[in-house]
Amino acid sequence: MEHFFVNTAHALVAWLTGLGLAPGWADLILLVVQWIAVIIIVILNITVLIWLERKVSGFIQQRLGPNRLGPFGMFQTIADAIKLLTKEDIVPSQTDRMIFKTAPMVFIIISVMLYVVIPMGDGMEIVDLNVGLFYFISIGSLSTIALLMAGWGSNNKWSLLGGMRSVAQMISYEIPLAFSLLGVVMITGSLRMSDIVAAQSNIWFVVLQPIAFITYFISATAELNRGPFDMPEAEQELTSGAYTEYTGMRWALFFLAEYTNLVAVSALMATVFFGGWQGPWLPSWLWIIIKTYLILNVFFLIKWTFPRIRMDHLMSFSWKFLIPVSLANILLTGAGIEVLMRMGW
Amino acid sequence: MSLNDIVFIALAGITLLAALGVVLSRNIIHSALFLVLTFLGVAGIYFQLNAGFVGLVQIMVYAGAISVLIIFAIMLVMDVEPDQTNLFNQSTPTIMAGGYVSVLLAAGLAGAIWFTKWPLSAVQVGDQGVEKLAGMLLGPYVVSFEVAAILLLVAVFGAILLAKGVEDK
Amino acid sequence: MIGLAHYLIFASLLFGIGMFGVLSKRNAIAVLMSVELMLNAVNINFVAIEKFVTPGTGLGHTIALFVIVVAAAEVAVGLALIISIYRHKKSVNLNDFNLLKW
Amino acid sequence: MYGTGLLKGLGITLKHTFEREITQQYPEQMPVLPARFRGNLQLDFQDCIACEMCTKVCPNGVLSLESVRDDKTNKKKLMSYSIDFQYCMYCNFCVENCPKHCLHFDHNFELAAYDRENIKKVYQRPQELVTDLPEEIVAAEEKNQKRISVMIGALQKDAPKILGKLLEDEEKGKVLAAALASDQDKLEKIAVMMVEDIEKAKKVAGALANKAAKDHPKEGNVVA
Repeated sequence: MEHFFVNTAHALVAWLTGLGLAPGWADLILLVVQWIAVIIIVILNITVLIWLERKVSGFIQQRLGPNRLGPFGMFQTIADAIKLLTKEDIVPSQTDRMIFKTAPMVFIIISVMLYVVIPMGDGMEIVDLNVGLFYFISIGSLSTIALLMAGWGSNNKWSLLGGMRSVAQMISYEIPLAFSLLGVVMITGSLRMSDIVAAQSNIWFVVLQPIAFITYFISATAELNRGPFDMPEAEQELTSGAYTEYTGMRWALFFLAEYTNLVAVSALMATVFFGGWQGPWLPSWLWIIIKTYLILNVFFLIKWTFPRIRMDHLMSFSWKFLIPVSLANILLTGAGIEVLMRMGW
Repeated sequence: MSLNDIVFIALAGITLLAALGVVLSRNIIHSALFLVLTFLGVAGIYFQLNAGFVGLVQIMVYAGAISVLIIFAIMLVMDVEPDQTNLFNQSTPTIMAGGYVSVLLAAGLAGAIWFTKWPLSAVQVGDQGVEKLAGMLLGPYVVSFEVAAILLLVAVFGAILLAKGVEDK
Repeated sequence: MIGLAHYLIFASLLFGIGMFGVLSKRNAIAVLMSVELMLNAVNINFVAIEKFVTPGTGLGHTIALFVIVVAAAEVAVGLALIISIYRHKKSVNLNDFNLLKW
Repeated sequence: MYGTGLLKGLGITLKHTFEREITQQYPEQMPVLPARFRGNLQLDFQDCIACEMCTKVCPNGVLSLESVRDDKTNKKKLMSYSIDFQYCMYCNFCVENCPKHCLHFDHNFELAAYDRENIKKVYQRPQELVTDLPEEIVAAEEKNQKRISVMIGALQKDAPKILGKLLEDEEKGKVLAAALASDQDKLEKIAVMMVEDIEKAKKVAGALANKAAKDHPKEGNVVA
């Protein structure tokens, strides 16, 4: 059970090379297969996740949530997807067509690219980059472009305002996000994901780096444009911001990409702060799924508990509180490492 | 042709086309988005050259931050029809001269590069990650590193002061 | 077989495109973007030479990082200047910036 | 300390997550309504003395009734009672003012209907109570019924002629007869109207004839 996926991958490569393919090409094919598998898993996962969020939000408000289609309403998301697929695809006449049409695709591509470095189990990274963590941060920073494209391309004041807001917010919160991960990197001494997981075999980094964890959690929520930081969508003020003009499948792509980002950030959080795939008894890939889902539930709880905060408060919270705190955390971590090294650890 | 060659040709083609898009677009927002594509293509070239960290810095700083800065600035100074924001100079001689100089320069450089005997190293080293870079930046180049940090700080202050303007008292 | 020369020629083509933009564009921001293209072309040279001529030293990567830092600073200040000028002249057309004294 | 309020809020939502749902699954699970909930207005036909207290007190003119006077006992007998529910605002005045307590609201709140006609609720005097009426009224009613059935028979037999006479236009009569041949309900309604109120019948028949002419313009020509 433990090495099921790894063994399958090895078998595939062995079979391909047995057919007379050069090892480089076999690896490339394996890479493509892995990526397609990740995309399929992500999309299936998200259908479950959307259902789960609606269910959890229902429970929080003592409702039942979706319960009409299938057992416990599990087919609700599928019905929604069919409805969105069959909807008329409207491109408003005054939009910047090229930008308008490419924005959702860019967004979803970027969010799927995040999964390349996340270890889904023991030895189950698609690519174990030696700068894995940094890859995650810098690819994540690209999604601002997609939102800006959506906001600009729609040729609509609300969309542009929403796009600008989300970009301002995401750029501001990227800094504490990166800084909070730096503490972990300083302890591990590596940006490689497998090293970070291996360094947590004795103690999770959430214990060693509680401040970093909190700053990461807050800035990740803001980075994902999720409540209570969902300023870019802000239905009541901006009629859903950058997504205002989108309908049908284009809108669904945005929605999908947001959830994809959410899962990626949660999986990263599980990897960096909660010991990754390590855990007793169960197979490693099951552990990371369990941890990710627990973190996702915390995200749901937070979204459905707190009211949206004001834009200027949001920005000043990042610049005047989170960044100094995360910088102080780096200083503290450095001092701690130095002291422990002097003491002969 | 190996896989490496195909990847290089594809990346270089995309990058050059996007760079042409930057220069030839009539809409400056399109130019800026083509610029993002160019940056991403160049980052891909870095990855191919076993410089993963530099490529990621390229993505983060250029594609993630500088291009957003440029787009914000464009939105702040835009007041005409979007399709006429990024025109060429009015006088044809200027364009002609510019094109002539650029083609000459690129051709001259390319020729010089092609006919130069480069002192190629026989050693092949893979991606070394950040350890080597850290050693360089915090070892022999630590002063430059600190100066660069101060430069960034000064630039940020200067940019804020310039963009904010002097308030009337 | 792709070697150092191909990378450098690619960089010089990119440099040429950037130069054409600098010389022939009217919009100040477009000129700034073309300058960025040229800086990128130069960076490719550093990284390519690091790989093919001095592998394993990290020298080219270091200089490339410095170039990126300087480019970031340059863009920030340059855009601030453009915005500041725009506020006075209500234009970003470089042909309008022909006065020698403010 | 900062953040304790946030944690408290999270605790509250978490607590509610595991409490029992208070949603009612409406179509399957009917709500438990309070005793004095005002749903549909019901009338006990038998007890009504046609005093018209309810129609007088109703602020929106929802209620109307027809009655006849029994000369022997000098009492009114209710013939029909209609409730035009679309105007009702559930003020309860009718129920409060009914001296015989024969009006009451029940708990049925599913009052939506597809068209306005169906919102109106009409109580006709039930068959077993008809004998309770004064003789001449019963006789008149029987005569009326007879005339209606005769009229229906005649219409079924020779519709174009009768309708032509009614409309004073033979062409129109033919068209209408052709349209009504397949619609027994409408035919009977027109027959009732012709017996009870000839003017109304003329109007309705005219409208129907025009509509029929519009729907099937010059059918004969098309066939030819």
